Amino acid sequence: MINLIIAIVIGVLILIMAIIAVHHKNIVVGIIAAGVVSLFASILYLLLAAPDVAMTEAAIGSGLSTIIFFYVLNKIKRQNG
Amino acid sequence: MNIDFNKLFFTFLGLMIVLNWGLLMSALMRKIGARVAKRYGIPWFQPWVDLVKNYAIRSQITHGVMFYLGPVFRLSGGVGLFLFMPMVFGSDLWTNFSFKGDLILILYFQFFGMLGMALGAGEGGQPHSFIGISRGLSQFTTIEVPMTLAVIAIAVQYQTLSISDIVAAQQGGIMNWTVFTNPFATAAAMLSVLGAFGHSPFNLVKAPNEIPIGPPTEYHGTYLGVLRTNAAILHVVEAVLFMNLFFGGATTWIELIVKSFLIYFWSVFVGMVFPRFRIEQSVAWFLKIPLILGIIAIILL
Amino acid sequence: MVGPIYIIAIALGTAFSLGFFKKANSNFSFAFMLFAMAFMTFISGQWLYAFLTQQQETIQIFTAGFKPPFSISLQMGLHESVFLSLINIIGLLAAIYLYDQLKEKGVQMMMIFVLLFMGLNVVIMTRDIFNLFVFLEIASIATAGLIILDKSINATSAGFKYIIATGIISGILLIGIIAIYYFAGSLFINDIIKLNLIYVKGGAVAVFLVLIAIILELKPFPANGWALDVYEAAHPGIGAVISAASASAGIFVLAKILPIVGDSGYYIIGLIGIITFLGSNLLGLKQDRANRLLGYSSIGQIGLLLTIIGLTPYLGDKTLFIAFGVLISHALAKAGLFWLAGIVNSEYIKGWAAIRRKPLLLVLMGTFIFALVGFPPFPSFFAKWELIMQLANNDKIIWLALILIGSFIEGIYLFRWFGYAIKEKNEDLPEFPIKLNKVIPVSIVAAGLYLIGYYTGLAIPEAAIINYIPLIFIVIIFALDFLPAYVKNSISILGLAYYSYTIIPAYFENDMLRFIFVVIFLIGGILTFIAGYAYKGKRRGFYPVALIMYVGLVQIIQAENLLQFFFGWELMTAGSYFLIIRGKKSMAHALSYMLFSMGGAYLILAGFALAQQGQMSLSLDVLNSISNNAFIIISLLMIGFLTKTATLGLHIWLPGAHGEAESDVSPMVSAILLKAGVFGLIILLISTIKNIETVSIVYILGWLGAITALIGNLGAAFQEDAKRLLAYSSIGQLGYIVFGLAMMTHLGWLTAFTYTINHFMYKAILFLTIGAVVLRVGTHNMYEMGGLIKKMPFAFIAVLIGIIALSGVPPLSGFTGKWLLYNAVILKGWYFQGAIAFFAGIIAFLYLFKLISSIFLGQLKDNHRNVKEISIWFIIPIYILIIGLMIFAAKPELILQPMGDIVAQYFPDGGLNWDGGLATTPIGNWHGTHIMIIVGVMFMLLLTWLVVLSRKAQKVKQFNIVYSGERPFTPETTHISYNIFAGYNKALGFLVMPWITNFWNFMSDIIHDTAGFVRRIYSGNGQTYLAHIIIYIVVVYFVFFN
Amino acid sequence: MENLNLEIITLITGVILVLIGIWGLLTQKNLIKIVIGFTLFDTGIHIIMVSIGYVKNRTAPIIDQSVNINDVGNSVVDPVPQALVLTAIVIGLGVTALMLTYVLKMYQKRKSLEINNYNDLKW
Amino acid sequence: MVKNSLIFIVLIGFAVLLADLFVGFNGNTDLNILANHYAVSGPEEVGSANLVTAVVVTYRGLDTLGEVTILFLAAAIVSFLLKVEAGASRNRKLRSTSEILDTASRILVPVIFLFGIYVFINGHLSPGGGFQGGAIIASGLVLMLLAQPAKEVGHKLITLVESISGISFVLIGVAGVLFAAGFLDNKLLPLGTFGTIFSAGVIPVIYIFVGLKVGAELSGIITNLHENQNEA
Repeated sequence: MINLIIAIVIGVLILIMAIIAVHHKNIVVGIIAAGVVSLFASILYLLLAAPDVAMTEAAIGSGLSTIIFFYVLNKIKRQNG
Repeated sequence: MNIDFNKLFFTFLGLMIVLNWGLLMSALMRKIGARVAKRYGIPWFQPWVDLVKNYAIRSQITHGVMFYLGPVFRLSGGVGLFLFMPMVFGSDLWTNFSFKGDLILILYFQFFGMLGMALGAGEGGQPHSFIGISRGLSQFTTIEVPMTLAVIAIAVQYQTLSISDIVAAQQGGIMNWTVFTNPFATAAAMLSVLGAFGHSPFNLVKAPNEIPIGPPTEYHGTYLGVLRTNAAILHVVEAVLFMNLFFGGATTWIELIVKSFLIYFWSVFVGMVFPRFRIEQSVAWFLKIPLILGIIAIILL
Repeated sequence: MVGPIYIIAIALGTAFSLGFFKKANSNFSFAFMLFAMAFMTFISGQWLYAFLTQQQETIQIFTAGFKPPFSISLQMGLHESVFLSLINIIGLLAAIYLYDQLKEKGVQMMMIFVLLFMGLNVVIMTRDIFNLFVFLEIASIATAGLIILDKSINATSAGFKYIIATGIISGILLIGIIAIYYFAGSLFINDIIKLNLIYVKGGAVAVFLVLIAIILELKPFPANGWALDVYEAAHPGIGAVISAASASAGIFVLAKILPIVGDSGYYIIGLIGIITFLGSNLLGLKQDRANRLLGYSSIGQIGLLLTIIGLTPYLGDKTLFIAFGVLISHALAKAGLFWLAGIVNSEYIKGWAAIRRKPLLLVLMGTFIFALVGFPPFPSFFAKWELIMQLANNDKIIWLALILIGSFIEGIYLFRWFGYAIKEKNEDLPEFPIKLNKVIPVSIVAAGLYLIGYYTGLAIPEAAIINYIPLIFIVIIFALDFLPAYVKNSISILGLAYYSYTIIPAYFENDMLRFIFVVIFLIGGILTFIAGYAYKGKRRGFYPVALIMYVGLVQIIQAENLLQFFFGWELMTAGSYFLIIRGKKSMAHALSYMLFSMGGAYLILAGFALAQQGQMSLSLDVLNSISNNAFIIISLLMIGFLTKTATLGLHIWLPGAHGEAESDVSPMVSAILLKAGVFGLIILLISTIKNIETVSIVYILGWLGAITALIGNLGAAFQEDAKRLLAYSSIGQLGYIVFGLAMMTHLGWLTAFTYTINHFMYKAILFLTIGAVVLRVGTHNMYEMGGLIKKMPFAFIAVLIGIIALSGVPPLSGFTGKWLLYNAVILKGWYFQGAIAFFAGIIAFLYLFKLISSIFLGQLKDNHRNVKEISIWFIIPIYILIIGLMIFAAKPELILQPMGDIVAQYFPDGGLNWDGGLATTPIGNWHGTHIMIIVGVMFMLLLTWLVVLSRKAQKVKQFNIVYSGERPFTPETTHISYNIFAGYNKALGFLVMPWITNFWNFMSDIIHDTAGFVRRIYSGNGQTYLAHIIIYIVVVYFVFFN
Repeated sequence: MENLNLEIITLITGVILVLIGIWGLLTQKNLIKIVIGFTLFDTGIHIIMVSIGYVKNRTAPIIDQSVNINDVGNSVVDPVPQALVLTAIVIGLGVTALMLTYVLKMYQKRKSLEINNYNDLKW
Repeated sequence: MVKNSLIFIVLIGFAVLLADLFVGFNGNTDLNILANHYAVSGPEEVGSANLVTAVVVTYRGLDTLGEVTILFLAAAIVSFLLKVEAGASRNRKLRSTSEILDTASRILVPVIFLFGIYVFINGHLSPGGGFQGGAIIASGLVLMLLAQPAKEVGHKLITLVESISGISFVLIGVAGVLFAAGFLDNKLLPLGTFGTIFSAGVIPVIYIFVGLKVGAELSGIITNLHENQNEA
């Protein structure tokens, strides 16, 4: 039952974060929000008895992916400035 | 083909009769025209005089072979028509070579002379001949349309294309003539004959004012003589054609002469009354009233 | 044998090893990569060979040592091996083609290239649905990488659009796959198939998602903007790979997953396919950029393939054959065209004119275009034939019509493009370098098309009897193209002569009808070839295409079945198209010829298909027993044939096509080619003579023929261009022939035959003569000529005889036709039609006079003072024809009696009665020989009479016209030949207003405007394209599921 | 509440996430935002996949002390979707990295992140 | 706005589609045959305690091969696209990072690397494996680059690792064909004792190569993005 509640809370958080990721004017916030979505997703995976997936999602989805986003964004900003 | 010299002789004789009658007829027409215009006019023998004079002129020039051949074509056209035309009904001797072909042959042979003449004139240096020819051809095409309808109408009516048979079918009383049995076809044809004879209002082709000289003048001397000969023959043969098709043909030369004179006179008469058409007017005209008459003739079949 | 798994191993090993190589070793690394590609090709090829020749069984390859569904399995069967071989060969050739690019861009691109093909190979072999997803993804990403080969902004943005679109699509696919896994508990395709998921509520949706994702990978219209941008922006070498290899793999995948969907999928796929086929081709019409055009065409072809797959239930076991034919033509031809695009390097299709500096490339391009459109002898021809036949057999008429319409539209832009390549001005275009590594792949795929086409032909029994030896002869002539023209001319004449020798005698014995036509085609061909000696230089490409036309014509005659007939018909169309487009200003006219021919051919195809429906036979005899839809069938076939006879409404191609053609081509395409339509019409009418529907159809046909005669002749009268005048005259003459046939009486047909023979002779005479004159004076315009009678008397006499014959003035043979015509008309009772025909006949005098007088009479132009008589090589055939004409005129019974016997087979009553030379009908009589003698004798007598009288006539200069009362002011005004029938035009010109041209232009405008409007959906915005994809999915879902 | 299972909640979350991702893909004009939309879409799909493999009240498919070695079939969740998701995540990363690189390259060429400015190819 | 409403409607349509898809979904209560087979027979057949690993590396090894290929492709494309054209200046003016970060990274990076290696070596026993390990290694690299932006990362080394591990992967697969039952067959090496490091046949070997390869590929992507950091 506790799992259920956590799942619901995280699910709602994921959706909120997703909306922020899509709609926030600041791209940096968007990228972070997307990373957070991944992070929360990996918690969901843990709940769903998928530790392998959770690890991967944490490392790749919220980690590397976000880093790549920032690298690109950073480059774009530098070119602008 | 077995050469029947008797036949050839009579054919030649017929040709001479037609030629002389044609010359006389043209003199009569001019005389009548002059009298209508309150002039005295030419003597009746004037065409013979002209003809002899033309043939006698010695100075001759030529612009080339086609120029030279033009009058030959022209005269061949006239003589050829004569040859394929039965003249006097019921006479084996005066029907020439009409058994070798039928009405279609006559219709198409008309073009033989025209085409050759056009080409001959074309080789000359005279620009006006071109104008005349183009007008003539233009007008002639449309004349033939009502004419064709009329021909088809009577061919269907009599179920034959043979002129002799058509004449035969009209024997036995005036009411058997096509003019009464098929008045619309006759009307269409009689209107188109106006163009065929080339009198006013359809004489722009050789209009005395606009094209004063054209081929008839460039073709001087002997050439002109040949052309005159042809004109005389052709007018009679054309009139005979209409006579055969619509007015019961002729059983004697006298009948032929009378009927052909009247048919020819019809065109002269109209010419006296109406002013000249421009070429597009005449083209359009032939495709109106005569055409409608022709169509009615066919619908009524 | 080397196992298929090594394809993966070798490709991956190569890709991973390439990282070791330095840029300096790029040649070595390229060789390394090429070796890998070759090895992959070898593996797939040896399997194909084993399947084809050694009854190899389909094998399953289990990975990881476990059987499916527990592990991923691959399958290698005949179909797999065919596709693998096709894809790998294209890959190998593409690699060779891309040598410079790959070498310059470094090892990364080589890796990507190899991996793309590895991905495609596995996609084809795998039987695991998730594995399919992974390798599809590999292929997509590799494609995205290849797109940016040149790193330009357009390529990059196109790559972005591509990657994001395929990203979405694979996401959808993934959802579908996981749902299938949920419902099926397996990822093994064979297992999934057994479960019939389509009957489970959610399962159906899952299957739908997989299906739609695969379809979206195939770029269906209109959710395909991303793909078009890719085709446009990517290097053509890459475009070739995407269009040929990737699309083939996609089609295979679709076929692979189709059993999962079950029968209900066919309908969806068929509908999607036909929409794509029509939509894409329609939009292609407005496209003027070459690569994008190829993109539209590629997508269109894939649409056609989808349609074929969708029609599987109706096509039955023919589906594979049809799909294979279309696919192989598409893949090879499209790859070839893309590669050519890379060589020519011109953004706009007009710039392709540069290609003709390299004749070989032009030939290759032609091969591809014709293969795409479906001309023989390419595989697509046979495939299309089978497709249409099967559709008709299953009563899928609407599908049939739509497919033909789509093909037609595709033909429009492809031939427009080809026309630009052959004819558009190319002086200002930049030179392009030509590299061996680029030309070889293109040549190989072209050769492949011919070879595969030959073998596909053998697969159909009706086509297997086609005699390919003449075609091989043509190939030899083509190979000898470097020889001077006179050598090739001699070879061609010998070839035709031998051909005539082998086939004509048999026809003379057995079949006079075909004998007449075969004589016209072959003897006419030889005669026109004689004129070819007048040409200097090499006349590149002339002889092969002319011979193609003749071979096609003879095929039509020899045809024993519908397929053979159509084969010949298309061959003839192709050959004549090339002949026509050789003319200097022929680009637009050749296109219009091609379009009408193609339209006509498709109508014939449809007609044939419907005619053989339910008869289980393709023999020509099926036309005898048409019962259902007889009116439609006969009309279709008739309209099809009438396009070739240029009957009113379908005639607008003719004046330009014939008028602008070369001097010895005009008689070929006029005097000879048009008779093909006549022959077709005769065959049709003979077959359907007893059909009740024929009566009403021929009545219309009669009117059409008569009016065509009138309008054609009237049009001719107003021409200033000598050859166009003759072209219009041909329209008129063919109108008479059609009219004669339409009467369906003994005399009517006799008229038509007479006109056919006559028109062949006098139109050949006239076109040859006028053509020869044009060669001498360098203009077609009659008002720029004049007085040539003195320079070219032989030409003049020929034209004189020609026009007397044509005009129908006795005593020449034209009158034979006229006389028969009017007798026939009156007996038939078609008076008005007859009167119109007669009127038309008189109008002929107008243009004939204009023709001869403007050119030969009047004043000689200054710049023609030194012209010579026309070439002897023209005079010879002309005078041979004149002799023929004279014989026909003098002894008409020689030909008319046998022809009467032919016609009597079909119309026993109402023929001519012959009494020696005197022919009589119930109403008329005519003695050709005697009339000729009478007229001749009379003419000679009168000539003698004149000569006697004026024997001393003195030859003077033209302007010595003192006997005329008036002298012209300037010599220039003495030759009046411009617009000489102005008055006539004023009175009757309204009849020749270009109503029909305007009508077709209007149609064309409407279609093009529609295309221009619709294609605005491709806004160029990647996001819009994504929206299209999503909308497409939703719409298709709701259309088919609710 | 009895129908409300863990996997259903996560499934719904995944589905909505997919929809939000598509929404972002279709409405955002900024290229990077579009890529963010794509990652959300991808993540949503992954959540859906894992949800589908879940079996109520079972443990991760790793045989350790907590799992009875003789009753594995009744004690672990489905390993297959997890394996698939692993693959899918990595693929997603590759695709995302590619998209971003393309965005970067496009920006370098044209100095704009607006997708509307890349309409050169059309019709 | 109209456009967005339209998109919204379409999305609703799509939502309906997905709802139709999952309307019958009510959670699993049991494993399907396939999964059951993996769970029951997997340990014997493959010898891996982590069933996911068993599936990923052995049963669906071809997928994994494809997957590393995708990363490889992505890395190649990124490298190609961001490759500095010859002649462009490599003017590097980098801000120095703080001493603390620098020092911390010097200690942390090797630890992270080791952790990554641990994760993929133990992939058949515990959660984790080649991908996770590779990603961890790449994260370590990121940290290193953040701390020492000027550090030249050995491209050659990355390429070498990438290529060798890739080729080894393929060779193991081929060896499976030659010496065992099929491509990527696990039984190339003895299965060993269940639950120990040296067990599960070639899984650990493959996972090592996968880990190295993924790590190298991700590092490649990151270093490529990093190196062009300062060129405009």
